[in-house]
Amino acid sequence: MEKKIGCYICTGCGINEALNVKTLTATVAKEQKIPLVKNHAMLCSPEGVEMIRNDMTSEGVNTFLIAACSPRVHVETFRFGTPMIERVNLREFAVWGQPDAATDKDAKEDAQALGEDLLRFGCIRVKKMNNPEPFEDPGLSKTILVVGGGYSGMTAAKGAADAGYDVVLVEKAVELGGKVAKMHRLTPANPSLPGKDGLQETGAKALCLAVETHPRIKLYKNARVKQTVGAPGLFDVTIDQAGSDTVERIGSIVVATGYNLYDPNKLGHLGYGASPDVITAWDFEQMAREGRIVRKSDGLPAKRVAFVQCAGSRDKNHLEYCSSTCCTVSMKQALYVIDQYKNEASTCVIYQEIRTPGQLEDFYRKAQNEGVVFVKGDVKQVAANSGGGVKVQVADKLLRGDESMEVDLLVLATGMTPNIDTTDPNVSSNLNLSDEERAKTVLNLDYRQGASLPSLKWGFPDSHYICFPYETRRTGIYVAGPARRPMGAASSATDAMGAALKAIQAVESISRGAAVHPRAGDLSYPSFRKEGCTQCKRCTEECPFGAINEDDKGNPQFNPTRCRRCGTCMGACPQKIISFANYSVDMIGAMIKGCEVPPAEDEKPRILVLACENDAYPALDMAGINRQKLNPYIRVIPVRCLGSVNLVWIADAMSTGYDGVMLLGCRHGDDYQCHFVRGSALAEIRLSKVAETLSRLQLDSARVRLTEINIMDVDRLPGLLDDFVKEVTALGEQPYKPF
Amino acid sequence: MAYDLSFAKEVYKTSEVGYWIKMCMQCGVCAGSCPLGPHWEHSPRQLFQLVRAGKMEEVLKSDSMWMCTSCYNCIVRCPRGLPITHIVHGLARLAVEKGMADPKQPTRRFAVEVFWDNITSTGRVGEAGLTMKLYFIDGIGPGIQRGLEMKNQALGMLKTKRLNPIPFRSKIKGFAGFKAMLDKAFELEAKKESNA
Amino acid sequence: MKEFAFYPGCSSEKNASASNMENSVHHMCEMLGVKLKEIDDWNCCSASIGYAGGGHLPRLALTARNFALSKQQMGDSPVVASCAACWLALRETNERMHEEPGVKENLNTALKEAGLSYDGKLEVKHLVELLVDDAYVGFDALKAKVTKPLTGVKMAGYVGCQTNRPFGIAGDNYENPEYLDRMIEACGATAVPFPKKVACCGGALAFSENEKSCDLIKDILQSAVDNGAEVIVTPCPVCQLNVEVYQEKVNKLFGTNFAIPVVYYSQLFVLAWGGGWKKAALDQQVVPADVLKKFA
Amino acid sequence: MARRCVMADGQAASQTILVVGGGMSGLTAAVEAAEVGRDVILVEKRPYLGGRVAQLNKYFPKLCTPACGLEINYQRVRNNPRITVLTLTEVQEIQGSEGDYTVRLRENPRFVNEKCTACGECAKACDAEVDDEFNFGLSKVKAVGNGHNMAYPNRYAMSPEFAKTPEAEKLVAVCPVGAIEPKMEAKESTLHISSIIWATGWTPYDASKIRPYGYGRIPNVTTNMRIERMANKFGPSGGKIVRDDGKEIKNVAFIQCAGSRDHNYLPFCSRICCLASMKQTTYVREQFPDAKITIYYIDLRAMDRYEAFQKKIEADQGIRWIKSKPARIDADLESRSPIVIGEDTLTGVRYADKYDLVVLATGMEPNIAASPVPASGMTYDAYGFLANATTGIVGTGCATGPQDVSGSVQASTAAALKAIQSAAKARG
Repeated sequence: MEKKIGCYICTGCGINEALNVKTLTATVAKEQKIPLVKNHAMLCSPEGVEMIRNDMTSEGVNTFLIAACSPRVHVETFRFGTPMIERVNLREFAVWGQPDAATDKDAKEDAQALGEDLLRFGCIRVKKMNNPEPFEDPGLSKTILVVGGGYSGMTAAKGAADAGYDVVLVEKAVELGGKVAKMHRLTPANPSLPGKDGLQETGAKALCLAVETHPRIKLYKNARVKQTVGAPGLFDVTIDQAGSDTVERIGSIVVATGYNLYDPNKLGHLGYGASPDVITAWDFEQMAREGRIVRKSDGLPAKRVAFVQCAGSRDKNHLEYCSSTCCTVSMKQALYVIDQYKNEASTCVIYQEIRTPGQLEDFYRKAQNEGVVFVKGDVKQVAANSGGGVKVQVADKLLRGDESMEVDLLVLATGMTPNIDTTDPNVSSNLNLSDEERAKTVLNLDYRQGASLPSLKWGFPDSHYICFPYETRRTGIYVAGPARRPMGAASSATDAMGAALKAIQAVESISRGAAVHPRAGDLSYPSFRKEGCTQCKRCTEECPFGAINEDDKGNPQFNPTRCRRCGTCMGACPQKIISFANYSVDMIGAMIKGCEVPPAEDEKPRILVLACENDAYPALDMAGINRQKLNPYIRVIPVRCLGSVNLVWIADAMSTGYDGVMLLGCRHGDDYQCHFVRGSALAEIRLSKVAETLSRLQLDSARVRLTEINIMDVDRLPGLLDDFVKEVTALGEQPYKPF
Repeated sequence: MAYDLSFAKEVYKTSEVGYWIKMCMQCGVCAGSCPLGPHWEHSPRQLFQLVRAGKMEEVLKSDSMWMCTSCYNCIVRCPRGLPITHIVHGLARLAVEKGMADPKQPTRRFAVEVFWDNITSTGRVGEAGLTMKLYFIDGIGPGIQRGLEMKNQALGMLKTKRLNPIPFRSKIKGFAGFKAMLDKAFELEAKKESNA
Repeated sequence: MKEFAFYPGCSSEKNASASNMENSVHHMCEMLGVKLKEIDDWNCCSASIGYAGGGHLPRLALTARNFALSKQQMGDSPVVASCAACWLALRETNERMHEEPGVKENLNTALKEAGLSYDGKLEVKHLVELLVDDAYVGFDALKAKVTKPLTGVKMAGYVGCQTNRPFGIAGDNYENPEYLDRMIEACGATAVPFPKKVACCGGALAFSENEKSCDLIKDILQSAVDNGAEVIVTPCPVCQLNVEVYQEKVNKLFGTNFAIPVVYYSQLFVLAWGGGWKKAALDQQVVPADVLKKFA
Repeated sequence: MARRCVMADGQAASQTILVVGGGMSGLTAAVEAAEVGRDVILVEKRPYLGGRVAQLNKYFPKLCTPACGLEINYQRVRNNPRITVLTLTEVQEIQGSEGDYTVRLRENPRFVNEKCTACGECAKACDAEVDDEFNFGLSKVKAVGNGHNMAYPNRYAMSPEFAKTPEAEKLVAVCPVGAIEPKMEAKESTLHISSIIWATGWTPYDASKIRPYGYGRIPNVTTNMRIERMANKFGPSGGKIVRDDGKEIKNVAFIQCAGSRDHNYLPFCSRICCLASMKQTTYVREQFPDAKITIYYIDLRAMDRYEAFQKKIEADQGIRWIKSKPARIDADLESRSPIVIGEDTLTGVRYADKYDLVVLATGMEPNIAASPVPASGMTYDAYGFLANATTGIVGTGCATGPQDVSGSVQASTAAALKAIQSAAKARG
């Protein structure tokens, strides 16, 4: 269908007073050759919208250029059932952001020039914009693979199946159930609920049965994932069940492989190995399950039991993190002893901090009420007693001295480690695993950036984000339960449901050809012109999500369903051959060049600001809303992510005569805020190499700068821009100015 | 050996509301609340942890319980709802019963040797008798000395008709029943203890 | 107004340490028309010091007997107490009869020996609770009776412990109760800020370990004086006694020079209502309340 | 938000999910369900979304701004035609059962219609001020305004009391677009819904109830949520942590479990306060590099990988950690500085330490305790938190227990699945 552009300029909210709308209209119609331009006194009113809608039927308008207010408002007002729409932010940038234009003639002139340039950008963008065709593939699957048949995995599988999705569940053991099925009881999820304050049945049997008999769940027990090829919606997963391979077409994946116990052999300082009566919490659980809490040394009843917290956890020599469940697990286990030996039981928990968050505080109270004694202190020495049991010396912090106790069993509440393989994809050695090593990984991903999931810290593939805890760096693959972060059964159940939802969301989005978070719903995806490729591999290496594989010759192989649409590949490509239907190097380049740069003698500098649309652009917008004066010489072009900034744009800007270029993006480094993980970090790296280009052009590298901005930097942003303009102007005349 | 729970269990069972000791989370609010803080050796929370650690001697020989003025600051502030004042009173009583309280502890002497006798011998406090007995608890000599120290206070009270100079007072009318009631109460209390 | 059962307690007996309270309370109630009928043959509650000699049950039995007598004599009438310790013992006994397992049964077994019984259900009121409650008296009525406002006298309202914790007067904030200051203001006097408002005077320790108690009394006196108080007002007989009578001892121990009168709220009311010096029992002060003389 | 509850794609109204509460939990549940392809109605009783999170200055452990994640979520809301947002709206009554609920809503008047462009002329002309709830009463705001500068939707609203006054009528003429309507009335509507997600969040515990700490009585005793507003550069003090007399701050104390883990107040642990105070030490450190900081705590609860954040804060040598629940706070009347009194339980030493500022780390009171779900058959725990036992009506976030942000998001994503399951059952 042929593109028919309609441009609508709103004259309300002071636009008409501040700007010469006639000239603006002429810029669009005459200069930019978009003949259909209309004005309206309040474009967002029902009448204004009606005017546009009439043009859809009478004029066949299918591409919209709305020159009015910020794209952060009235999104639903200007929704015409197509992504072919561009908003020109006249109000916030050229009116509200230029508060002195009403009184100052020069300022008014500057504001007018700004408004015109903004309109030019908009015109060029809509002209270059194509309607993105959603990615389609007849082979797309909505089946969800769950790896791991423990509590988390079963919950995720059942959760997705109950919502109407087919599930393939792979469990390496012969039976479902994982660790929880081997537990005696569970800590109550919410002990403050009526009648739920005590130990709870695990419910594992019922859950196993529900999963085994669920018509939508296909079960592979005694099986493992041998290889995962492809991309979300199109994964071909080879499942090895007892030596025979089956390939399943999978849409998205939940990894719920649980945890391992920290190796107690490393805990000699806590007495492990000193006596058979020093055991792990896991071994104790097994004893309780069998109903016989006895000394390992001689089989006599173990009525006096002490539990040592942070056994390996919160310890810089072992696990630096808190394993989160040990406090309540020990309380639970102390209750086993009391349950078995009643008034003869004598239990004590040696702790650092009691961690019973939320309503679990009631479980702490419950344990105390049943008689469990809590001792804040460090275990100093553990020795076997000749008559069985052990003698424990504790540096007692509350009694402020060393105390000795004799117990039948000393139980070490060992921490948990993720039962998953994760790697740092930025470490190249991870990319060159042997076939044997690859085969040992949980998913054995056929990804150019490695077979494993990227980790965050300590081997957990947890999300870095507070607001988006399920995000991983592998689209369509979500991790649930203690494989993601240390957590107990109740949290794991919730976590598994959440991960299942994300997996469902992924397959549904993919079925519509749409992106998932953070550009949820975006239908565009990168395409590339193979003949221009030099096999430099920058795109395959830099994609934060490992979306691009390589063929034998080093050509990139795009996987649209792995893609988050950040455009980092587009920014990386020196050949400028990667583009989106509605976002390309050419488009932004043309917009940059579309600015009307005044000759040097006008002393009106021009600064190009490439602003990340997630945080930096809203900050600029907010400054306008707050009526803060935005430097009138800046020309803002929003980008999807600084990762998508191609260096050629800087050359474009310089050759057009801009005095400087400023990149505004999110914080990078350890506490990065970039929603595409590495976009702003990569932009920084690329910029460090731009000096060479600039010197070739005989330009000072100080003309280009990357500044980290978050949305709250509204207050300092105008000053930052002013300073940059001043500094750049001080560098002297930009030699590429038009005459 | 610490943290042998036999003493703790005895306290839980026999001492007045002693079972509440289980619930202490060692936050220190009681210690910070007590007006006698500068004087005692063990704060309530420390006593409780010592009970749980099985340190019977340290607890019952401590003079800390005897410092309690029943101001109830600890009770109203305890985040775990422990009736601390009563627990401390209970421990003091336990120390008396087990004969472990320091015989020289002045408040113990006043409470056990003077006050209780004073009120139970007639049914009501006889203030003059109470004061005299307290002063002369160590015999005539120290008694006269204490009396002299407090002479002005006593004189002031006498002058304002707030001290009856005659130590003798009559019993309440229902004294026989009163006595029988107390005897029964002691008997019931002892039964609770022997059940431990 | 209906008649209330009244438990005066030992210190309110004739010629006892709080007879100034009792005398002024008597006149105050008379002027208000509040009828208090003393429970016949009541016994000591053992206050805050009975624990060591009496332990748990015998101690509670003392108060249970008083309840039982009241019930016998006055039916369901609330039991009113003017003494802090007596009131507290009543409240506590009721509470523990309900909350602690076995206490109610055991107490009744003991009471049976005296031919008595008690179900733990009598309502307990501090006399102050009648005064501050509009349903009985209320501040408006207290103010309305004032004929000789104690204008210009600065007073520190010393609430102390046991009328305040753990139960509190009519649920007032136990860290910063306001009823006493309001009473002072109702009499026309000025209530000064008083950080030691709810501090402990040492209670019975004043007997056994007087120096420790004097330590606390000194801080209370100092704070009152520092804040400009000319009179300390209290509802509690132990507070009154300790803070008034040991001033001389405190002066000796700490080299201070305190001579500040310590009076009961009831004395203030009688005075402000024109009852005069004697009815207010202000002739029974060890530290004379001369500053109030002009209102007599 | 002009849109009414019109369902996209003609999806049967009975498969629509209702989300109650527009804070982080509700927002997440709404966008997560909508991005699966479900129609969602999100109701919020305030004039804007964002809930408590919008009041925070920074998140632990990354010390990043909550506005960033909120902006992304607002974008997701804006860009998704399946989500209908109803602000100033409360749920009156719920009838029916899983898959088929009839819900009565009340939309309270905003007194400003959808023509509002947030130009601010009305606020400029308005002299009347009201307590600024967003800043916990630390400042006053105009009786007509947008709530706060990051508010979404950025549309003005008028205080109902002010709307009744003649001054309000005067503003009608001031508005250039005719958006002011002081006579606007509440509207009731009825919806058919398949499942409901209850995400009504929490309120900071009323610190004045913690009597020994004298909040409201003793000068310069403040609360953690007030510190969040003070430290926020768009807050009432322009980002400065201040005393009431403006004197320099050299010595700050944080008191943990102020109200939480306490049977007199909130018996449960509020989960976030330890980490919140650790975070706030960084605000103090940033503004007062030489300030001494003391944290009074019972147990430090930096669960799982938050442990690393605790380690990071522990590296600040200017912080004293005292394992003690302070007994009380006294006022030093002369210096207007609070004195914290208690016992250090690890040394047995009693302290009475004076500070320039004391921050009470108050906990979470569940809003649902005061405003339960107006439906029958719901189960609550001892503190009024919603049990997750009922299918069809799913609690999430702090409606079910104290949660941090990422825990709320996790639970709300899970809640979205439960709601979708209900719809799937309704479909048969």
